[in-house]
Amino acid sequence: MRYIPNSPEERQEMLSALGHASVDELFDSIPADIILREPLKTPAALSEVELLERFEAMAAKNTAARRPNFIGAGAYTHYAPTVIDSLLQRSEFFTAYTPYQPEISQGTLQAIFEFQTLVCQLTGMDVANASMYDGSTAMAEAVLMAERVTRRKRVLVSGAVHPEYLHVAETYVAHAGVELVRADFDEATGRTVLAEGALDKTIAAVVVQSPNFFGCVEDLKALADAVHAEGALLVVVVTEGASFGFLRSPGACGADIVVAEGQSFGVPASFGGPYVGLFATREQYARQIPGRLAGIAFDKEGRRGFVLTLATREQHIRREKATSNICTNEGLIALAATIYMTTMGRRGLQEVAAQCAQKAAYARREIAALEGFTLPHSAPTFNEFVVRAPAEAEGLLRRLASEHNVTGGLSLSRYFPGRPNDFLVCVTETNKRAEIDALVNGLREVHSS
Amino acid sequence: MRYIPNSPEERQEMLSALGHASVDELFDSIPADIILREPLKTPAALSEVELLERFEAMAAKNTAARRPNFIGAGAYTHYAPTVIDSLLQRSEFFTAYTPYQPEISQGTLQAIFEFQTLVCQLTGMDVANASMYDGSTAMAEAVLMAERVTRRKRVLVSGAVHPEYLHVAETYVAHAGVELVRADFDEATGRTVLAEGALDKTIAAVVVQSPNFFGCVEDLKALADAVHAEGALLVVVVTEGASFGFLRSPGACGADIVVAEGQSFGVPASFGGPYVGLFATREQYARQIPGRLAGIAFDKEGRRGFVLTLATREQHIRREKATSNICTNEGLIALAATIYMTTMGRRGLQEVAAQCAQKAAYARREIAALEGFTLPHSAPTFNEFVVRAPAEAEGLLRRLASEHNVTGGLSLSRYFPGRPNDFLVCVTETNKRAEIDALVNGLREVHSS
Amino acid sequence: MVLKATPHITQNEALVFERSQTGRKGYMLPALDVDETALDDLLPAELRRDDDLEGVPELSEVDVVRHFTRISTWNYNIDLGMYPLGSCTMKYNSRLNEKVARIPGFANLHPLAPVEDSQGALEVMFELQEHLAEITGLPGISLQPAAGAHGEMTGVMMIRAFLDARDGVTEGDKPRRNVMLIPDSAHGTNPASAHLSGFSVKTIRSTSEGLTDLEHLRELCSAGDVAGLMLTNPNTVGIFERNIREICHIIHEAGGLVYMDGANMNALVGVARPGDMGVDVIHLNLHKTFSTPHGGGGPGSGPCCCTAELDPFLPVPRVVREGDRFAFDYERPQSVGRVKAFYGNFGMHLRALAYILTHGNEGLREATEAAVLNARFIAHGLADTYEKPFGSPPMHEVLFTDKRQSRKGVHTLDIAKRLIDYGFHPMTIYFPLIVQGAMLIEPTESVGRAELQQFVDAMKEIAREALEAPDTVLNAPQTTRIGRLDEAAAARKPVLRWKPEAKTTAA
Amino acid sequence: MVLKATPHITQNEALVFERSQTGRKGYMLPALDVDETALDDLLPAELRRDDDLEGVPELSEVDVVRHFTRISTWNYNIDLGMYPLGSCTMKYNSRLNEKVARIPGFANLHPLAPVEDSQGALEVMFELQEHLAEITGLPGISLQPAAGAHGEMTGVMMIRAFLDARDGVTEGDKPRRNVMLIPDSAHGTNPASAHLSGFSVKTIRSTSEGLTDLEHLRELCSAGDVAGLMLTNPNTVGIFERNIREICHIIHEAGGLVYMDGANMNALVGVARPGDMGVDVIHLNLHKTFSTPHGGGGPGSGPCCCTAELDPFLPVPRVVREGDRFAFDYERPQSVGRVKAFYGNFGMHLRALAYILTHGNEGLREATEAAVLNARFIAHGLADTYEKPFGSPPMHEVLFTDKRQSRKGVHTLDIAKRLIDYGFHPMTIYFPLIVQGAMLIEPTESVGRAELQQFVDAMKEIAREALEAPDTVLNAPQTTRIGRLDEAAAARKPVLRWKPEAKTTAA
Ligand SMILES: Cc1ncc(COP(=O)(O)O)c(C=O)c1O
Ligand SMILES: Cc1ncc(COP(=O)(O)O)c(C=O)c1O
Repeated sequence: MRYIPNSPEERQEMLSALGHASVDELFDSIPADIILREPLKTPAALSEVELLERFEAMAAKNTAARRPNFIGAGAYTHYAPTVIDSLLQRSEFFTAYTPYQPEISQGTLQAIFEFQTLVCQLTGMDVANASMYDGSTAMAEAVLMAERVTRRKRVLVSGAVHPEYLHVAETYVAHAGVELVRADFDEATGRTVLAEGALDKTIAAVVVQSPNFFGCVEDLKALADAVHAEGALLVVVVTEGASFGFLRSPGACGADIVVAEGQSFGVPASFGGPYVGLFATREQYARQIPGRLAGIAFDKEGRRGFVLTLATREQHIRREKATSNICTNEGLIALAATIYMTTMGRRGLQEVAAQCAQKAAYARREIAALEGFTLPHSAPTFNEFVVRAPAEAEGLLRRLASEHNVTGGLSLSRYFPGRPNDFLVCVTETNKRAEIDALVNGLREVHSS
Repeated sequence: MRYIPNSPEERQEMLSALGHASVDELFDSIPADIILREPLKTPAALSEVELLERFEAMAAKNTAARRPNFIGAGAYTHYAPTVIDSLLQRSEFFTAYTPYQPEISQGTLQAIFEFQTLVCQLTGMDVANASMYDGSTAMAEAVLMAERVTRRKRVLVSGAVHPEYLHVAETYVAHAGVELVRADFDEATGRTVLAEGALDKTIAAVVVQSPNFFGCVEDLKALADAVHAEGALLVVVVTEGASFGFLRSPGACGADIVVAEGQSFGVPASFGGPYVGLFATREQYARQIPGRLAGIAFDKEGRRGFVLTLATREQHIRREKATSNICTNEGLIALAATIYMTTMGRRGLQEVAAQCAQKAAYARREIAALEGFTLPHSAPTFNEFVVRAPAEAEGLLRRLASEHNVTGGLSLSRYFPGRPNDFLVCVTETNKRAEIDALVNGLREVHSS
Repeated sequence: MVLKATPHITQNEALVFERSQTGRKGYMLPALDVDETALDDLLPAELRRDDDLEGVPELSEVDVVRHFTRISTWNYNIDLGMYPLGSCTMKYNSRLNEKVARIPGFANLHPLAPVEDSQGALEVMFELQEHLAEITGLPGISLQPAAGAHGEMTGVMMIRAFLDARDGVTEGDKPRRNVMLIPDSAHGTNPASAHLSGFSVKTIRSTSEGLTDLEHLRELCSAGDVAGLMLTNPNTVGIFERNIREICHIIHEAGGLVYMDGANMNALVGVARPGDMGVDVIHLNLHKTFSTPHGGGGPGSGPCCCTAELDPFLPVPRVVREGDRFAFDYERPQSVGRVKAFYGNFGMHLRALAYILTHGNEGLREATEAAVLNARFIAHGLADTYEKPFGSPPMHEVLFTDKRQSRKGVHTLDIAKRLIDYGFHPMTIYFPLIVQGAMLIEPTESVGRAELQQFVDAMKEIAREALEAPDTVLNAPQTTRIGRLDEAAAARKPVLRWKPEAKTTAA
Repeated sequence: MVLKATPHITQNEALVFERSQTGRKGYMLPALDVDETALDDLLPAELRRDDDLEGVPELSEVDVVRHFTRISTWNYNIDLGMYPLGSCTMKYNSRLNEKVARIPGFANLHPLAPVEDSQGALEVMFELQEHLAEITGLPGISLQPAAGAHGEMTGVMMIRAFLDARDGVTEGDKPRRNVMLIPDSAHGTNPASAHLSGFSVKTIRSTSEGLTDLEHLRELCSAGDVAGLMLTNPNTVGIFERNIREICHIIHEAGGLVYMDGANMNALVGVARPGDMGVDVIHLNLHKTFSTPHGGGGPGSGPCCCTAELDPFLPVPRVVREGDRFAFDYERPQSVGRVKAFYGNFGMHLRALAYILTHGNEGLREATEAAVLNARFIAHGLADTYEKPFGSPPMHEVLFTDKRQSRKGVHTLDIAKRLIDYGFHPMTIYFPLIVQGAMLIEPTESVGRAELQQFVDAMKEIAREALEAPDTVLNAPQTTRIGRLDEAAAARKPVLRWKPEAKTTAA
């Protein structure tokens, strides 16, 4: 096997030097009755050529990957500058372990520190961690943290958070003694509403997504005021990181914990992962944060460096009392996001966001002008919006794909059986006007034929 | 412009600090009448997205790049292990300059030294240089070197060397006072023959290619004996590096200078370049070698390192008396070849060569069995051979491409108008049996329809 | 002794924020190609960002490339050599797998694209599931968990769900069987995951041989509240739990299930299968055993593999084959639910499948053999020099302690730091917690004989220094651009982000 | 002064041959899928290799990756920072261009594939030609030369061919005009190329201002045998030849042609065009001005650009447009012939075109301005510290000498080596030859203000050390894994390849 340095002959020599007659003796401590006597029934080895051909053949079946795409809903198509992947592929980054030995891991550590800072800047918060698995698990962790901070057991979750995020949170809290209560959703505006009496002193936190799953921008400030009035925390979820360049930051609106999916920052869609969860909060809750944190430290000569710090929150020290069970996180993806944010920079992040908003506004207008199509929600949106079709969205989108070679959006019936005609359209800076026009024309034609 | 660190504002500040009112003052030493007053008429800047789209669109027009290919003739399709390009893309290698400062260039220098050694091992020679532009210019340089070594002015060149190589040599010697004389070619065997009297004491060298342009393996040993008898040098040219794994090395056959194209060693076809010229000779001629040489050196503490050496042969010291005008060579491609030879290694180089020979033998057999097709030359071949078709090869191959999606070979009429029905077929380890069968069937069908 | 490493000039580099200069740009977008909408029509001002992203860096592309290239050179990494972190399986990360993961048909595929237009991706997942099932001997697989700990959480939640389904949820909310047994040698994620899943953790002692104490296990089981056991095998001291069948039997008899932490599967692939040992559910670390890169901390991938009995409880959606097409199955009423949006770290699934197919069945076993052999080589080489707390021959990793050296005031941390001067990444230190001054060494199969010998020589040399020149060891590393950092001070007054006014030099 | 660099532990590594172990394998091929032919039927034994490739290394893939990764870390490179080699234009090598060159439709294209199936490649070459013509103001282009020197040879051969066509080849074989004038400051490739093309070289003196001596030029021209002049502009001391029109006029009047060495075009792109100056033929270094990577010594690409008059003499084949398709034109009877198989370093053409399109016309000029400005910044910063042999303000590079420092025994070489300790790659040293102890500094546009300042500070610090602590400078570098190497000894008894018995340590 070409990845194993020692040749069979060398291994035989080593075995002999250790006094073994055969390689089987290495496994003497495994009881004979559980030793495999036959080779695994996995396939025989493939050469590079054969392997690449096999994967290329499978990839070719993913026809959706070759079409203009208007689905967002938690994974967004943004342009990723070439430098990102080229830097990620430095073995210094991608083949390093968690930076447990700071003297020979400063590259990773400094990058984490930069990531944490950028996350703080974008979210408008004080501290951020080194990453969570993704946005959905970050939200679940935020719910658990809210319980730790407030010692209250009920969490009000907006019905307009990503349904898969909600589903994950339900799994996470199932045995944590936390009850998730659904907050109301106003169909007319497309925004979360806190029904009279929904908020009280038993509520640990209110969780809202903004822009929410239906693309509507929530009035975070108003929510924050209401939530804080009851001593609860406002947890804000962001699935589309590009929105940070255009929307008032959650921190500025009063959020206590901000979690986000960082995939928008130069990370390929890659059929759902690996992505990266962003987790930020206020200074006073720093010691309740889940996951790793990098901080500044100095050596004896006063040289600045970085270390993993506040480890007493973590499982390897605190075991069952840890703030989370997370260990391996999404380091390399956090690095990709860091390089993205750095390359786009202060101006680029705003320009991407502005282009997303502009193009989405254009698409919105054009679609709304189509006969039979309406926009059911009135709240302002960023780059994603719900369209109500005159027929079942599922079928419409299927025809759009096959007849017009466009993935036109996500049928809401996937998550909301009660909304068969609605579909969610996402437009980013990568969608050319010609693509948008093709979508609009496609909708017109598919509907009218 | 995003590749320029200093922003326009910063540059303005720098200008002011230097006492300049405007950037135009930087160019005050250029007479006003030759200063461009208008922007260049090259296009305006493209973003990454737009640029990639443009190049992808142009690449898509290269339909030949997507077909099974049976053309060799100086550029060969071999499998290149993935590690090669991944290592080449380390900025430490590809963005470094010529290693003029050895203390911070040992990576490049050691790799060159390894390249030189590998070239010696494969060619069977004593010393090799750090690379030439390609095989063709290496051959021209060998001709010039033979003149320097022997002080004789006539060089006998086989008519079976690559026609483009010959053309290059003609250009190089046009003003060097060297006369190129064509050696005979035996149509029946496909080998070079030294006609009675062709060799005498005025001949500096005999240049033969093996396998020659028609794929035939020359009898180098016999040639060497004849050449040496007259005190001339035998220059052996190799265009297909894979052959080193199977054929008796030129050095073992008595060659005095061996030049080769190294493209076979993991270098993409890339429409003809960049490739890498290999240049090796005997110890006693080391100081007549053109181009750079790396050698061992030690520091004060006795630590081994590598430096560019014997620089007094080169243009930057010797100016018009240098052994060559070459300065920039093909460093990175030599590195690619080094990584290829190292990864394939002693066993892999032989296995590749054996597979080439086997597959070519299969294809030869199958084609020879086709009605109307013959093999005009009788000498043994490695992985390339001439086929004589029952009709004009050019048209046959064109139909093969359009109707059977196979680039079936190279019509010899491109270089030899007198051979309209002959074409050159090359088979490598990358050609699957199914591709060979498709070629054979295609020839049958195209001919019979 | 050939010196493995030598100091060489390396670039310093400030934080990106410190490099930033107003007006620099590293990007260019195509011009906006639609009619512009007035800002206020896009979004009312009060919802718009109003800080102009102050503080976010402004850099040219060259700045970015130089910044990250420079800081990268401060990292040790697998491509530089042996990375013998015990429990971490730092094996070669193949470039081929990186290429596979970047094939546009995979990288550009949206997770919510229509299933019929994503068949290749589902095929990848399905095929990987099949192979992992064969490798573990456990037929039910979910690729959804994002890392080992996530897989643990998933697995123990499945145990919870299984028990609840079997026993019913008694006494109101509190289920009857609520105790998860975990050896004292276990990784911290085990108790943390058990806790997150609502279990209360009881610790099992290890024997002086470094194995699970069967007597203690029986005693704990007798209480009747045991939901299960989380066991690492080979365990975290690198020894195979040779009583594994017995252990599983005890737990099963007591009405519980056995969770195996599969972090150490690199000792077993192709040699023995957890399913054949009596294990009910396991997670694999694709980022260990199956070589997906650690990436400086992640991403990982922690598939859960289980018996047919537990299969209904796996997370949704499941990837299933329906004739000659693949589909997601959401209709699993007994499922623990979803543990992550979408389907797991698909990019890692691609790499792991490429690993399995490149090795082939024989290569998988060969890797296991080579990994164990390498660990034995080190165990043998250091046997006379360092204290080996347990006698059994190690599997893929070997545990030593600093017992002999600490008499001279040289501790595990010092030995680790000194290894840096010798050109090595240190081993895992102070884990597992059950032995004092633990040094857990896992060479993996990706190291050749010469470098193993260099490691042994370096460790012996350090032992000699500990005796003869302890200060050399105590002051290590001396060859790095930065010395030991004051972690205690860092934790006392944590500075977790850059701020314009941040104090960046020592007081 | 902020320290730019600090030593850090770096891996040592032997030669691949020393790492090799019998039986290791780093490759796998698909199994042979055709019926096997007996060896003797393939090729008679006497033509077959019989040494079993003895000595060629045997390594695993991991060995290969570690070997080359390790040795790579010993190299300075552009991505680490400023690389101020004068005359070399070490600017940022964009990753985007690397991606472009690897698009399979280009990388997999065989040079002899049918032209109708390679139209995209021809389009790339044609478009690049158009842009280079616009940039140089010279309409005839060949992309065939593989590097600068190759372009020089091509260009002067074209002059030869033009003169022969114009004047006839007189006196048997010896053409009449046989003298190529070359300034004493020229790069060594100029005389070497002229010689290769059959010219005899006469050297023109430079004035004390660092410019071509017009009087000497006129004098040399008066002999009537002048075929041409090879001139670098800005010249190799970094100064624009402000009499360029006059110079061209003199040569033209004398019946010769003007060849411009375009190595320094980074000072001119978008600002002034050689064609407008009176130049007849020029080569460009795409690996300088147009940022194709130097790759540790190459590949380069040295297109030749010429006037319409010289166009017929360019190498064949030419890339031409015929309606809406592109073709190769071989029918150029006056052509100098072919200088390379196929069409030049096409991979570099791709990158250069990407450079031109990414910059855009305005960006091209902006780069020139930034490059010159950066050189001025250094010139200004060091004006009081180092001797500047010529007064004129420099263009894109600035020349200093060690005159002041050498009084204390510190020479250019020492200053260069000491710069390494300060984290910089040294400037070009001892070139051009016309000034003693030359230090030619070319920052390029790819360096920011802060690093320029660091360079100035380091140079000043070295000047101070040269006075106060010359040994520090004389013994530099001290921070590298290897010290100054004994190049004289290496040349006396050259060891140019590894052999099994090779002596690998010092005597
Ligand atoms: C024994 C053991 N169990 C569990 C884990 C946790 O795995 P992960 O880091 O992937 O969450 C690790 C890895 O650190 C481990 O070594
Ligand atoms: C002024 C000058 N002329 C010519 C050359 C030769 O160019 P190349 O190295 O590409 O052959 C160089 C580069 O080294 C140079 O600096």
